[in-house]
Amino acid sequence: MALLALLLTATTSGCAGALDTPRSRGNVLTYGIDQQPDCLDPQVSPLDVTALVDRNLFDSLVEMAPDGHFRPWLAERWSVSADGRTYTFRVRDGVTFHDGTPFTAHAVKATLDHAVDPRTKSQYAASLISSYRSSRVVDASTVVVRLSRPDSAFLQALSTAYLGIQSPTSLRENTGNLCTEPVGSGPFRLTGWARNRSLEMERNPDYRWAPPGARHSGPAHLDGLVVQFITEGTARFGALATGQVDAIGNVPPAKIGALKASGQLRHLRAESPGVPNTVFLNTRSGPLADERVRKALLRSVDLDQLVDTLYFGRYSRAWGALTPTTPYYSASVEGRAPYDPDEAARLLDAAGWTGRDSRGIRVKDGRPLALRWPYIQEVHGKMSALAQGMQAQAKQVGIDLRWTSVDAGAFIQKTDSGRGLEMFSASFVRAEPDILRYWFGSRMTIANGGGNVFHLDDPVLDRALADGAAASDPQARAAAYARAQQRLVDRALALPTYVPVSLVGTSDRVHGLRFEPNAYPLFYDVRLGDPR
Amino acid sequence: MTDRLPVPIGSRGEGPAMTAAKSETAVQDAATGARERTGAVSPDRRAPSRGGTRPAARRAVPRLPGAGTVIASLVLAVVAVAAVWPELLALRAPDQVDPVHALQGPDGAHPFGTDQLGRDVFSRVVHGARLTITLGLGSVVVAVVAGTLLGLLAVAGGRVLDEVVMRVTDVLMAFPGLLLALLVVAVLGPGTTNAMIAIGAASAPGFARLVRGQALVVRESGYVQAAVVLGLPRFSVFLRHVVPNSLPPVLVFATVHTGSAIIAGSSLSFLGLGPQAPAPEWGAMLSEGRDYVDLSWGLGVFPGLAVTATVVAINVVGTRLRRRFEGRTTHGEH
Amino acid sequence: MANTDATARRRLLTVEDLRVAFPTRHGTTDAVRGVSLTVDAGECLAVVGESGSGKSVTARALLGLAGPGARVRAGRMSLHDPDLDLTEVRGRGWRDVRGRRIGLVLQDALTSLDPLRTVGAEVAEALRNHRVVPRSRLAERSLSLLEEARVPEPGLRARQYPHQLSGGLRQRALIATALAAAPPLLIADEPTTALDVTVQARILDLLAARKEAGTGVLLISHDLSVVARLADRIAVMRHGEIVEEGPAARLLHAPSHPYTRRLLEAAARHTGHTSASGGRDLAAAADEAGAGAAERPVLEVSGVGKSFTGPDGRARPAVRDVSFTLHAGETLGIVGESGSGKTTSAQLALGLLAPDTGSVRLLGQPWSQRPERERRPLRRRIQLVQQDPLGSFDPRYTVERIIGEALPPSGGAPGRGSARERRARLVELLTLVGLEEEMLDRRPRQMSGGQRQRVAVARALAPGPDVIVCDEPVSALDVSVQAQILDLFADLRRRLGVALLFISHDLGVVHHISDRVLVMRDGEVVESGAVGDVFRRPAHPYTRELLAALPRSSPPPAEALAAAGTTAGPTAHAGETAAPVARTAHAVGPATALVAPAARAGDGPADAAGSTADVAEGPASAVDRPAATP
Amino acid sequence: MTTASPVRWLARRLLLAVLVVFGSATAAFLAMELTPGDPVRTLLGTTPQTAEATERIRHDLGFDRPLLVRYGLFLGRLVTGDLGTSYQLQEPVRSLVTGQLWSTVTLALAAFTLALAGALVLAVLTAGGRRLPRRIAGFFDLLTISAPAFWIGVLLLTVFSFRLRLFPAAGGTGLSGLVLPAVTLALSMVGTLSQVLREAMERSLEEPFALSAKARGTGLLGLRLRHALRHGLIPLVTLSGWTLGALLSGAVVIETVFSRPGLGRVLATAITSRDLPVVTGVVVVSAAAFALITVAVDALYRIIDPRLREVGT
Repeated sequence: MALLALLLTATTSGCAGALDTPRSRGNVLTYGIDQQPDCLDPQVSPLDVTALVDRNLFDSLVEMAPDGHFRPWLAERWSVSADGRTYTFRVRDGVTFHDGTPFTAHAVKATLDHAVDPRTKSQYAASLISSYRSSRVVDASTVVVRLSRPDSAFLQALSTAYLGIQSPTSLRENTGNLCTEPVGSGPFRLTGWARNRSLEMERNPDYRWAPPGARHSGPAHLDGLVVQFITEGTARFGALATGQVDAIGNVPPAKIGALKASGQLRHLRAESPGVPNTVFLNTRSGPLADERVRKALLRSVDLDQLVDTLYFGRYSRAWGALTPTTPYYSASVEGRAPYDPDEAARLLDAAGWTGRDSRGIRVKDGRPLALRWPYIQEVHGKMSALAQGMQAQAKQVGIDLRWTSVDAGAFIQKTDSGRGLEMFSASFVRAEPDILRYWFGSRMTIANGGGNVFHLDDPVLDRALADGAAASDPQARAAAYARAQQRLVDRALALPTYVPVSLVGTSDRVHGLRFEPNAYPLFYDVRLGDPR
Repeated sequence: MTDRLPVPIGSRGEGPAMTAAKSETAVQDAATGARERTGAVSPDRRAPSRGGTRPAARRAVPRLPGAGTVIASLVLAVVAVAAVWPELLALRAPDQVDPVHALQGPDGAHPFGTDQLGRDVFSRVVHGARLTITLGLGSVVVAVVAGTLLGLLAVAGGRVLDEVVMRVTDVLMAFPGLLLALLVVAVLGPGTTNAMIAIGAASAPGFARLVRGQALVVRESGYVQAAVVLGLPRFSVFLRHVVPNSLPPVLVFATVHTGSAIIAGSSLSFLGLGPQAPAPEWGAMLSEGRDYVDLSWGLGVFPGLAVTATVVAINVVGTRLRRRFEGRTTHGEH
Repeated sequence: MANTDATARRRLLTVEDLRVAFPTRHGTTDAVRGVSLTVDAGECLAVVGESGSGKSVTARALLGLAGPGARVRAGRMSLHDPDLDLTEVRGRGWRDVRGRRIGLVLQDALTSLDPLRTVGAEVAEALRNHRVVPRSRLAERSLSLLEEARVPEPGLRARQYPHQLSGGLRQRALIATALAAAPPLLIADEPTTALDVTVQARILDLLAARKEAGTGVLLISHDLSVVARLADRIAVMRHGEIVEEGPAARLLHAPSHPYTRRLLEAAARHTGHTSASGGRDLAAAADEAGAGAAERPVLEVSGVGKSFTGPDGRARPAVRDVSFTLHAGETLGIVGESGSGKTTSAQLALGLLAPDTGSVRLLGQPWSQRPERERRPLRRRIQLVQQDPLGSFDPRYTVERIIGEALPPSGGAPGRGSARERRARLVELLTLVGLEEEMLDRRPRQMSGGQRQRVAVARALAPGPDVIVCDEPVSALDVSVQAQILDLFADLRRRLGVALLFISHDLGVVHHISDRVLVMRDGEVVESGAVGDVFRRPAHPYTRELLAALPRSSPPPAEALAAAGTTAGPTAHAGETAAPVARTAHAVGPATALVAPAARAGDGPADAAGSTADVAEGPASAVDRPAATP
Repeated sequence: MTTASPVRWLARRLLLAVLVVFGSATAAFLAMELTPGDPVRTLLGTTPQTAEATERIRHDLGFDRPLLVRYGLFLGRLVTGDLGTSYQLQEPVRSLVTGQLWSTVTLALAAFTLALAGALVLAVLTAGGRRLPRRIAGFFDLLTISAPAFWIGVLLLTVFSFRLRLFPAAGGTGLSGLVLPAVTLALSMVGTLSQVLREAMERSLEEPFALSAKARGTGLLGLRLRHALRHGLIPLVTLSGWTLGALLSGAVVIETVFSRPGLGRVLATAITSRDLPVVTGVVVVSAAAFALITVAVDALYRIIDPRLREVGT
């Protein structure tokens, strides 16, 4: 649900600014994206786009490899205590921030303390390191971080851009302007940000500390990077097609056909890790408290067909509560709750929803089988077609899905209280299975800062998630998370819909674009060249 | 929403003399056609004489409703049928999903093509008539009722209340209509009823001024004076003469205004603040369909065409009504 | 008047068998049906007729301005020297005729001059259109034109806007624009109608001067008394045809057509020459009716004053220290020009306005100083007849409801019996004002002007008042209808003994009906007394001026003219300048295409004749007369 | 015949403008207060926050004070020209608004200029003229009045940008990016402007002064330009002021369709995310602009209509 929060702010946008004609842009890449950051302080903002931008401005202590293990970056090496509560990092020498401040252990402590300081009003980073207790600088190159509990997701958290290391000088002296004047040590530095229009970065010529996963070392190939905000998918694609921009994120699936048809355009695709687009179900009260109704709901919608049609075959349907690219994804959940309207009808009959009203909606004890599914236009509007498809199909078996737009305030009021709704949708990008605990752990209620809106309390699931988080052995973790994922499907605790995909379209001048583990594009290795 | 005004289209009547009398306090009135008298009443008024001998005033009066009016009436008739009894025209249910046949161009089975979920655009357009019309008419009703009450209150309530009401409408009219509607939707939440209230609230101040101006004119009229001379109580004069005679122009204006209200309504829907999916409101359809226009052109053309045709028809009929009304009552005034 | 040798005159215009038709909802209507006329240089031909007679259409057809859709045909319609066949002129060709060959002056220069342009610009436009003078000399020439039109301080006036000038000056400026390109023929369409009488006289003098200078004048008017001052020949139009034409003197003294006679009779009232049947009878009647009660004052107005606050925040006195007493059965006339405070006085008397100073007593009881709540029971004793009958009725009401509202509430349960009684009372009232019972179902718009004013009188009579205030009750009516309504008032006074406070700008009308008269100017009473005394031996110079300005068939006494010259300069007072001069002294409805079938001339008894004539006038008014909202 | 003191007139108008601005700000403030939901929770989303942290933020933002106190503080800041800091974007509202203003003003002025030029040409060429051109122009007016702006936008975008690729699909600071949105917006206004202008001109052409002018030989074009146009300008100026004022925050639809930045979209977003300072900031700015435009309109009236320059009865 943090993503919700994220998305809430994501829509102040616009676009504008074909700053120049394509020809005169030189060795600068222009990237069109639908969101714009609210605040570039990585420890404040929860937005995807902030991570995308900040990845170019900030470096992290560690890098996550595609296979899920961690490699040194600003931290040369690290050790974990036996109880899993103490991490000791040895940091790299010779790194300087954009403001000239040298990178030392102090910067690590300053950044982590900044993240959890209430005054920061962190909307995400603090929750990533909720186990963080304190840091102690041993010497300029050694910092000891203490956690309140063992946290196998801690390194993954540190690897994200949200915990990119900031210049301690800037943190100290720049209070109040951190959002607009971020100072990191990344391959690019910020030169301008015209809100609703574009954001400009130039190459950091001193950059020599690229992570091991990079294809080259030294400064970035590009002279600069411009991120343009173009909300409308069609317009964004148009901008790419007409050469206004060199690359765009979130290519509208409907445009993939056109993109492929054009000889000069390429597209790259990466499935996002984390929790797929999922409908969370009210297991505590209302019709969905009955497991049979939940199972019937899962079987009443033909997601294979809907997702295929609506996303033009670019997205796959989701079967479980984690996406396939998430570490410790278990393929065992696939195909477990297929479209089966007959079975759905049987389940509903068994649950006592046998009556029908004039619209064909099932009735029990005089009450229709209506499931309230509030959404925020700005956040969920893009899945409206899918929701309407699900709505139409669920209606066939007599379920009334009330997909209703509400404003953010009302939505949060409902999700805060867990009342007045049976369903809501969310997805969550994070390459870490522990994210399941955020949504389903019995202690992770809203009051406790989690996303367990409906106070789900399933001991079996809890244990599996706890085991996964505590285990350091990959196989033990895999087993624990597989149990958790199966449990979610078996009890129909959520309705996963589709796997979000990072669809990037580029012109044929763009070479070397790749994705980091969270499926955000990386620009450090990108080269603008002749069409190939 | 509309970038257009919730203001009378081609509002009548700002003869120069009227503007002169109005002076600067009532800028918006010029837009609403409301007329009010400020300053002292010239004590010696006589009936108007201009136009006394003016053959130019004699215009060729069309004998029959023109072709335009006939076509407009036909369009309105079709829209009315669609609104009242959509099943008569529609080919299938508006929310019948058929993903296999998604985004097909217009053909025999789907005269307007299908949308991204394979729903029949034609049937959705037909079913959308009721929503769009309800939204438009409903908001006009809200505006007329609220505006009339407010305007009459201003006239009946004495100097202080009048001043208060007028300054409030000043403030409200300083809000662009859209801004006001957005604020109202923000308070009430999106939805058909709320969108109706929002648009109605946005245009209510205009109606209030119109009613007030009209009531002030009526209050100065000879028949009100005659009633006072007969010793009728103030309030009864107000109810018997001022109120009923202030309303006809308001109703005529309401007809003309309905067109822009419909546009405003579908614009709100376009922004996702009107009727909720899967309701086939025309603006909402266009909003949902615009990403697919290049794949199924019917999706981008027909809902917009439906709005335009309906509003054109309403404007044609409304203008004709207005002309008839003005020809009957105010022609030759001044 | 003009005494040039008739044979030596140059012919300017010949029109033969002019016909103008307009398309209407029900086919076409002939507005002009075979009119023939000629105008010579230095001659004035007056075309006289009531509204809808087709006189204006005739004039405008000569300029190709008969209106959109008008079908103009003529046996012959030519200008002479050089000859120009007007039936052959098309499109742009008219532009050389208009202003250059024929000038046009319309009524009410406030609306006939563009209110957003300076007077100078309007004059210059005519010069520019016809390239009369080079551009560089436009301003200079405009000034001299204004000067020729006797506009004082032309330099200042040229820079001013129409609303900044007084009515008379505006009309002069308008004449200047019409004469700018020196057209040999000038058409003046009701050129003085909107003006106060004193100003009227001066405008007519100006036109007379042009005529002397050789311009041919085609004067269009509804008012024979105006025409008499200027015309060499008069053509009387009715229903699109000329019913009588001849030298002015002959026509005015020995009219052959009955319609002309009727018009003359009406005009006589204006000039103050009481016609045979008018005032004397009335006076006698008043004596009879009022003999017993004459001593009892029904209305006492003592020293009232009233000011209005202007938009600039300053108070403007509308009425200052006005006192008068009205006795039962008596008629008191209040006369004055626009802005003189007549109407304010009436409103004060009615208790519609509260006086700032002084007091009003009604039937011996305090009236003005009471709260409205206490006044209400007494209100029925003083009633009102307004100028604009249409505007004085709720447009939604039928006559039955209009008068019914004025009937005293029937005591007891409103059962069938009482409903029948009320109906009977309504019929009685209608009969009293000379209307038939079937009128009860009509709505205001379905009646003619005369009928409406009768209904208004019936309504005023319904509560059984002691006083009726008549505020310009005939000003909005055609002259022949005016006569009928005035006769009705006289009749009612005789039969009911009700006291009348009769307000008019028209001296003739006041003279005709009043016992005593009050002359007002600038909010003050300048003279009062018995009507005969005041009219015969005016004491105040202003009264003399008013009387002198009355158009008459013979030149006014020299001393009266002199008096006028000294008192009424072009410097207008605030009141006169600002009030958009919408004088409708004799407002004539828009020239109408729907001319009614010929009404019988009013030979019969006044009541019967009145109603037939009114009905005849009906359709025209119903269609064209605007619902004038105040 | 007194001439009104322009100073007094201006003072009065400005006072009214200030009143309108404060009224608008109050209305916005109240509207946001009336909106259901806890603004602090909305602000934080469901980001994990301890109760103390939430309360601390509540305190920082002043939401723990009574409504009246907050209103007082709000007005106090407003008087000093401080529009506050956006809750969501953590950026001063003033810089946020000024950042958006340019784009909005450019679009509004471009569209308005186009619409005005179009309306003037249409009306002057057809008012009181021949039947056929009048009919065609009238139908054009009707069509542009009746077609929703979002539809025009979608159609223009599809045809000119996606199909013909004549103009960029996504806004732009350059002229080419301005063309389509400005044309769309202009099309949505031109009909109303031209209709009002033509009707007013035709009304004035029926006035006696027009007859007088014809009678002195003035041609139709001269009549339109010298006489009728001036009279038509009075309602046109009113309407223009209104339109221009509404454009400042009213172009949301166009901004949405064309992905343009602008005050309208900032506002729409701020409303849904309950970013009170931004909402009130934009409302205040647009109300102020509106009020100033109103003053300008009044001033224009006085230039056009000499009768308004005086207050003699």
